Amino acid sequence: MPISKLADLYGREGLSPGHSACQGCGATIAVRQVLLAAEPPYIVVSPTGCLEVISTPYPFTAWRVPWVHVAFENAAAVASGIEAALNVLERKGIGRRHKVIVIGGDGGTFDIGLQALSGAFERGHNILYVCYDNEAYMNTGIQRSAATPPGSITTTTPAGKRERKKDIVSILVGHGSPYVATASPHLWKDLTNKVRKAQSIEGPTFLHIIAPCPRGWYFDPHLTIKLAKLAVETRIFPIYEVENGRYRINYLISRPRPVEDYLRLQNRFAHLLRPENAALLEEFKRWVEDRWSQLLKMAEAFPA
Amino acid sequence: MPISKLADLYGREGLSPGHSACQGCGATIAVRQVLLAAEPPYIVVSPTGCLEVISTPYPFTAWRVPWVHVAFENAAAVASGIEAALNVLERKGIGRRHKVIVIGGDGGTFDIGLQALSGAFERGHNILYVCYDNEAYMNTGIQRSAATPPGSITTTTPAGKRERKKDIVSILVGHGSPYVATASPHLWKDLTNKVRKAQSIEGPTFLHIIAPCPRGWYFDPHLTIKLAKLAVETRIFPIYEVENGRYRINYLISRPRPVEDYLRLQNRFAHLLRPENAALLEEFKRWVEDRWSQLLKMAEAFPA
Amino acid sequence: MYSLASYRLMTGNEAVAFAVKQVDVDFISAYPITPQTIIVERLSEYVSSGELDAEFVPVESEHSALSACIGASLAGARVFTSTSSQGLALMHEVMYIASGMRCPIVMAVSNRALSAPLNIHGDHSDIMGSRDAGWVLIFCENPQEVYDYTIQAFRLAEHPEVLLPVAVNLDGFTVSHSSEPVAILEDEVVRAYLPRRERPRLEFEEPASFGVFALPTHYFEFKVEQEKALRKAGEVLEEVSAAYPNRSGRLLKLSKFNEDGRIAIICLGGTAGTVRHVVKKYGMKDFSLISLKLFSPFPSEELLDALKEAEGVVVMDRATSPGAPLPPLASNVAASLYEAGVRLPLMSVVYGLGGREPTLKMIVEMLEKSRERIGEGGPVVSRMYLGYGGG
Amino acid sequence: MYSLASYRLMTGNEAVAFAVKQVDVDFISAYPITPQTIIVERLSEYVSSGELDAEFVPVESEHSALSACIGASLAGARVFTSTSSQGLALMHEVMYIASGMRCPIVMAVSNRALSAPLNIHGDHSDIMGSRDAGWVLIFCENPQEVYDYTIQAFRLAEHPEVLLPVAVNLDGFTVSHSSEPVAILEDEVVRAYLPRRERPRLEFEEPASFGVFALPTHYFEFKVEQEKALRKAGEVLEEVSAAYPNRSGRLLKLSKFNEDGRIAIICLGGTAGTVRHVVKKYGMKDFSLISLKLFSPFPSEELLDALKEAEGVVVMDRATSPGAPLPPLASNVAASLYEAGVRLPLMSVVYGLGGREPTLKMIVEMLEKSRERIGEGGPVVSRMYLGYGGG
Amino acid sequence: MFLEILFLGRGGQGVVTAGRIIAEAALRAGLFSQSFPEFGPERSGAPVRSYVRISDEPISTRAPMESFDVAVVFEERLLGPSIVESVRSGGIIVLAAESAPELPRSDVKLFVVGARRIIEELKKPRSLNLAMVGALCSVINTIPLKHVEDIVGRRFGEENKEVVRRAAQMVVSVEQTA
Amino acid sequence: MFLEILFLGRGGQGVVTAGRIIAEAALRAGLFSQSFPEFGPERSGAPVRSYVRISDEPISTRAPMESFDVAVVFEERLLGPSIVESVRSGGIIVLAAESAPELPRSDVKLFVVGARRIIEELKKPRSLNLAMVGALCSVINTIPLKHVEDIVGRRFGEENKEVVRRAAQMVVSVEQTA
Amino acid sequence: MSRRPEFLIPIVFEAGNTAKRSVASWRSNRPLIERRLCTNCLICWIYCPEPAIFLDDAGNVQIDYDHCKGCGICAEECPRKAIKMVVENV
Amino acid sequence: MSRRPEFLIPIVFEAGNTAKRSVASWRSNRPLIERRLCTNCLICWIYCPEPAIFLDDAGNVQIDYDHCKGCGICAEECPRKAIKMVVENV
Ligand SMILES: Cc1ncc(C[n+]2csc(CCOP(=O)(O)OP(=O)(O)O)c2C)c(N)n1
Ligand SMILES: Cc1ncc(C[n+]2csc(CCOP(=O)(O)OP(=O)(O)O)c2C)c(N)n1
Ligand code: SF4
Ligand code: SF4
Ligand code: SF4
Ligand code: SF4
Repeated sequence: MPISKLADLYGREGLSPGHSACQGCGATIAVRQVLLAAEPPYIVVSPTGCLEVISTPYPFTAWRVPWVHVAFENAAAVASGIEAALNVLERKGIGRRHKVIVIGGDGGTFDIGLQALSGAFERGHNILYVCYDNEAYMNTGIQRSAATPPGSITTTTPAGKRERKKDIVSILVGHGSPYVATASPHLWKDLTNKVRKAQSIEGPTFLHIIAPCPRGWYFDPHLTIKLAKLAVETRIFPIYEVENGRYRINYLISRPRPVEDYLRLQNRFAHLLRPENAALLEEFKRWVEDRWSQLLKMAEAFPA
Repeated sequence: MPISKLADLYGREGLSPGHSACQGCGATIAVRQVLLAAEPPYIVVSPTGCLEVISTPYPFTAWRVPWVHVAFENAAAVASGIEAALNVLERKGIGRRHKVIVIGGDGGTFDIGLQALSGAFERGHNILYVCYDNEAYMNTGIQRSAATPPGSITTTTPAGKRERKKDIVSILVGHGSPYVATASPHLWKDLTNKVRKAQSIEGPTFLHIIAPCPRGWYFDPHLTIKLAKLAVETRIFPIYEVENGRYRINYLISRPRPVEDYLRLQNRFAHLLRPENAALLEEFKRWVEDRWSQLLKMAEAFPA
Repeated sequence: MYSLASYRLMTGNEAVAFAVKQVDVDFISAYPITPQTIIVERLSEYVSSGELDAEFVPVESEHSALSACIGASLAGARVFTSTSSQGLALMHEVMYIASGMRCPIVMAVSNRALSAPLNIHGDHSDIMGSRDAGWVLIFCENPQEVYDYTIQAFRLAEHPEVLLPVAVNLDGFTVSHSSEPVAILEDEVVRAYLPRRERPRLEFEEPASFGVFALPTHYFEFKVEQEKALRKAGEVLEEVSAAYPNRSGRLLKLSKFNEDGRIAIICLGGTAGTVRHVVKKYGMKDFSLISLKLFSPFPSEELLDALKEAEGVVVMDRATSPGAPLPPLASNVAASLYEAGVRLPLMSVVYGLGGREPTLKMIVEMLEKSRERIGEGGPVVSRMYLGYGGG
Repeated sequence: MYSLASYRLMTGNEAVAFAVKQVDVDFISAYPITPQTIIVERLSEYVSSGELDAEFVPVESEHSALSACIGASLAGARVFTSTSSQGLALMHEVMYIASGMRCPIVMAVSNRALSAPLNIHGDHSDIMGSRDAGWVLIFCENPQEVYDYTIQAFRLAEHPEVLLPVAVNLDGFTVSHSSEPVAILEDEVVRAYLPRRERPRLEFEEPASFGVFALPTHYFEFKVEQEKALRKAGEVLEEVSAAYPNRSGRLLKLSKFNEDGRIAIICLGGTAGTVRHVVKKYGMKDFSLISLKLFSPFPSEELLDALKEAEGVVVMDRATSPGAPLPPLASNVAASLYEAGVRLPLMSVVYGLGGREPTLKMIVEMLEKSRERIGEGGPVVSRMYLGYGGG
Repeated sequence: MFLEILFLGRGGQGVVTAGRIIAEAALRAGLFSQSFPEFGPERSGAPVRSYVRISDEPISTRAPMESFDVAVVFEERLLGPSIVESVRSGGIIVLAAESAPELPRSDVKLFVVGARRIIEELKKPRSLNLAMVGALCSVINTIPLKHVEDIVGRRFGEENKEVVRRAAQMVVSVEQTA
Repeated sequence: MFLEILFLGRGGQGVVTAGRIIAEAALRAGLFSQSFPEFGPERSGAPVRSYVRISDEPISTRAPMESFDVAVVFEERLLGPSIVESVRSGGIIVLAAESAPELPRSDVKLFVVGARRIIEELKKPRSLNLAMVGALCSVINTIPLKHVEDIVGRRFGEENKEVVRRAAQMVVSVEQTA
Repeated sequence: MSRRPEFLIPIVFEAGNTAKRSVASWRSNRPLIERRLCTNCLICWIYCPEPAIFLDDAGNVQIDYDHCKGCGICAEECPRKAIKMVVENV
Repeated sequence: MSRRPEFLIPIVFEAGNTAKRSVASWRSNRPLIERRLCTNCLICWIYCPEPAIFLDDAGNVQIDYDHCKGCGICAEECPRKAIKMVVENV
């Protein structure tokens, strides 16, 4: 049943306070929203990364739901194992099915965990994979990932990254996933309803959530939600869903805000706004435009 | 310069006879054609698999060109290293650039090598990745891969594979590759010209070649080329190319031959033709149709 | 009393698969690699035909195979996997995690040499390269042992005081592909031997967090606790094997042959059979054979006991530890002797790398050489590459 | 004669990066992991700023990092990588291949504990878990050694009689993150010390096939040849270090302190400094310290020589080998003693797992305990967990 | 009794299965047996071997076999000099052929069976290996043919029993003159 | 001489840099030094430590520091009882604060510096750590302030030298009464 | 059917027990709710990363000062500007 | 600047030397070219997996019987049906 107001979510908290995320961590907001929406029974799997490190310093855990971490590169494989095992245990009458929800960072999803993810999707496991995307390896101190946007400074791209962001949605649509969507924590209603929807669909589904990171993007922590909003409204992070190959743009931004409004607030992009780097800024804009127009074309060719 | 006749290729052999491929091995035919077309200087990298095992039993090698094998899952990473290293060695005047050509099987490409492949494409290395697709792990005795078509029997799918074939072309187009194409050894002119074209494009390019395998598909070795042709003419293996996201279908099969003509010749599909498995056959046909119509739509939305 | 179903001709790989079917595993995930692949194939068939009610997850790599097994194990399933060589090496990281998370996974390893150069034949480099991962390591001499030990491995792994993964090793090809008669138990007998036991698992009603982050304040204790459990497995094994219905199939830490021989040959896996054959056939009474079944936890005590009367010892390693004073098995034997204060002439033999299977002649040569080297005031430690053709 | 550029304050990680910059590597590929990450970051900066003319390939995993390094090395480049813990474990398979293909890659390892449970702090489990991979293994006590040994590692690796990869180990955090004064050489001095040497490489004009498939007919010989080269590295090291311009920075196989102490403490890495501090500060003349710099090839001879006068030995392992009679370093020491026929009381100490860094008090406690256990007719081998809080 | 047997054919001809059938038949006959293939990557068309040991005592050796009591060769082209050499003095060669070739040794007994003709006549083109097992069984005479027939019947269908039987009947000893 | 110093602040305040500056200044002054951060994952906002050893002999120990000669505390809220406890008898606490808190110990010298005011006035909001290093340097009096100024000037710009100088001037000793 | 082993095992059985830890020391700025402006709309709650916002028995939004790290998101996002951040006293 | 080391190293320096090995024993059937039908179009060559087809000095297509495995593709694909497969004699 769809979520229409915050009261529908209140009291369903899956994460406890007292974890050690940075002040203003966007990833934690995203994860909270996912868990508020998720329907029991479920099990959460996380790869190594900020989320895992901040939430489970033995003998503590912030998780109020069953949770497991195994390593950095294998969350989707672990999830496959849990899902399949519970299938047979239910069949044998000694266990029951749970929806398995992976929640991982962009590094564990786009890079080192991509193969396990691809394998799990190809085999068609009944899992929901959620990627909170803070656009770099934050846990190890802000290194480039395949999700880092072009131009962005990280500690391994001191002059700004040259490559574009890997288009994980297209890649997973290419895997034949029945449901792939993007979301932003500032649009909590959209996000939580997408979690419900994804969870209700049999097969491997994917949710890509933008998760501003004050530490890694170098911005003041009170701006987290603001930045998520700007990412969407500048068309940098389009909000859409692909159901069985059919595209629906959930937030059609007809008059985008200038990307500068977004870039300006973050030190990782500071150099892009300097006159000598006009070309880089252009490159960034081209990337945003290319993706948006590609998306429009797909939505036209494969309408929902 | 384009290849127009066989005499353009004769005498450019990169592989020696005396290797130990099975009688009628389609992969070897494909690889020969790739090497006949490739322009020097280049270096070939192969992951573990039939090709590697049949070509280099120490103290022998079938390779007349520089070749290296490191492991099963890392050919694209090895290629990245060679490519990047030769860049700097050329800059320093102690080496020169070579085009790096990976030639790997479907297992080493679609499954265990996918992450390295994805990483190399994301980073934009100047390599040509060629996958000879015999649709299973042949070297270890015919096990399912993500490239195995639905319904096909392998030793790990004794009742036929349930999942569809992973759409590697879409996935790599999703990586922003400037050139991704399919080919078949029976269309030697198309294949060899695609090799030339792919090689001439800066950045990571990909060629997906169907490679019938008498041992793994259970057919009589003299039928190898026949089967490649049937795969194309039944629309099971469409021949097309995607240049900078724009699609061109090179062989528009307007009147496809019945898939049964193809299936019948191979024991891996024998069960599909039994009346009790009509549903499986339907499923197979649906897969072929879905892919073809998806391809047509893409070619329409993103025409070359 | 027990009842044997019958004898069947089986390869080592088939014996594994058959045992795994009988123990009613719930979950299998594995990836093909020679010479282990047949195990995976047979199990796929059992699952596909309905003979085994289990999920078989054909993952995209060995790293994922063991990862999926960990997930399944934590979900409460009885779990099996198998691999060889490069596959095992690719699992290396995950092996430590499986033991650290205390998952009673059973894995068969059809041992094979490690690349480079690539080689698909038998040796023990693969498992020896991961011997610190905290698994129980068992070695089998023939398909019969493979069958018996695989079944016992589950009971050992799942024992509440152990809760550790167990690797059952069989020599690539020489055991994995050799068809031999295997005495098998009835299905019910196996099931009765392996009742299900409770352990913590992932479930919504009792939400716990698995695989947490341990600061320096706690890590050391976890690791010591784990090491203790591994040592405990040595004791538990006695109970596990004593309860095994087929008396002659019980997993003892080591088996002895011709105990009175003054020179003891210590050996892991299939080659022990060849040595036994030679000693018997050529009547080489000088030699006793210790076929070690348990490598980890290393049975120092039992080994020392078996060596009580020996005047010298030949330790056969089918792996090297390049750069170390001695290869793995010889190193453990030397440490045990050192600790016991026993100064026995020790000939360390490295053999069979990359499938250089010892011929009878080679074994005879080794025995003769050991006679020369041992007992004439020769060096305490001497070394030999058996069957090596180089300079 | 040589000339030092100056002293600089550097962490161990920074010392690695600085050395790598000076040796003019051509190619770097690595993946971030705590506590090694700073190395990668500094090198990215050097490359980005143009201070270092090299390709930096930011791969998607450690398995790919070392794979890319192999490719680059075979293409003829001078290659560097670095990692820690899970990253090293993920490279495990590829490590054997790098040595088997005889690639002179230098890798820095900021040693860290292995999961599970996850822990980001220092211990030597990571490298010890891959100690059979055929690499030269060097351990550093402080950033100065890290700097000096990294430079020498390249010369050793690339020596035509060696052609093997070298791992330079520095304790995670305590060395990798500790800023200390480091005497550095002039760039030209470093370059002169490391001339480029030819070796077979991938090129179109001389097409060769690398990484071929070896049947049982050849594999054994390749492996023995490789083992010999590793042993040879021990000899070559003497030439390599003798040529090193900064005399006090030469990489000796081991360094001794307070040689007259009757109980010898053997130790790898940073903790040696703490032991030295304690022995000095508390005037514990009873104890000598052997800080081992070279773990593989293991310098048995030099070690035995250093132990000539000892009445007992304490071997400090910052890793375990669960299930084995002794942990890795103690095992090698015991094997060496056994071979030499020396029966020295040996106390095997496991310490510092998961970053449980020994305090001065803990070291004192260990020394006192060793006095009790050694030399009063106590057991030949005794064991202790240092700083362990459990039962 | 301790017999070491070689089967030599081509990838795809069921050489390994042949070895297993005879080993299994031995087991039924109350003997001990061991059977293993040539270890290595098998490619269709390439010459392939398998090995069998049969004994009245438990078999513990896993040493490679270098010489044989019996060599069963599936095709005349495969009977090269090194194979002939590898048969022990007094040993046996069983060859699938229509006529008998000359052997360079006289201390070896040669048997020939028209196995290809048999399988053609019985329309069992993929059963060459079963014919060879039948012939072998009849020649070595230590295992009742019935066991082989039973195994073949159960595993490959009743119709194949005839292949076994026919081959066992048709195998003929060839007198050597060399 | 053998000094062990603690810096205590928050993730983002440059606690680790502070330690390095003083260690480097010590090096310039011909002393030996060692500086290392608290080992562990750092999160913005969380309390963070760094450690320095300064000596006139080479430093070989890498033991963790459990008590200190000097504790430099970046914020009054962070000066909890365990920190006060960890200072050795006769040791020093340097605290960024506008006014002096009460200490439960009298065997420790407390110094206070209005570091926040200084950086505000000089419009260097991110230079709290530099101020603290200046104050520390002035208090321990074993390293010429000039070295600190030089390092800061070179690494963070000339303008920041003033932060260091001002803090060094403004740090005041507080007499304890407890 | 979960059974806790008697030995140390790296599992935390007490779900959500970080709630027992205070992270108040992280905070430099403290959010204060101006009760009269607040409509209890829960916007602050859905955007809090901890969460350190809860409804009291009376149904009023409150800050949990043991767990608030003072990031200021709530103040920024409150549609009624009912929260302001003040410098934390010692 | 490649230099071959003096020790055994798993590199094959002699490119393409499998050509020195015969695989003739693999063959059960032998392709025979009927010269009068053949146009030397090279179709058989481009599809041969070995390759065991070459042009002789006279420019005529020939089979290399040391390397032909007898798969029959050439016979199947020859547009002129110029190749036929015959059972191999011993
Ligand atoms: C095999 C392996 N390599 C590297 C690491 C180190 N590591 C842990 S988390 C992490 C980055 C995580 O990045 P991401 O997935 O984006 O999550 P985030 O920390 O940004 O939330 C890295 C590199 C590891 N744990 N394991
Ligand atoms: C890590 C690892 N896992 C498994 C293997 C075993 N293995 C070698 S090749 C191969 C299959 C190759 O399949 P594919 O890539 O499709 O090539 P093909 O053999 O079909 O040509 C497998 C499973 C290996 N070498 N390394
Ligand atoms: S670094 Fe970023 S993602 Fe990680 S805890 Fe801090 S704010 Fe959250
Ligand atoms: S198994 Fe298939 S791909 Fe491999 S060599 Fe034989 S025919 Fe070629
Ligand atoms: S394909 Fe036929 S006609 Fe053409 S060259 Fe070959 S044999 Fe001659
Ligand atoms: S039969 Fe096959 S191998 Fe022989 S020449 Fe023809 S195509 Fe080539």
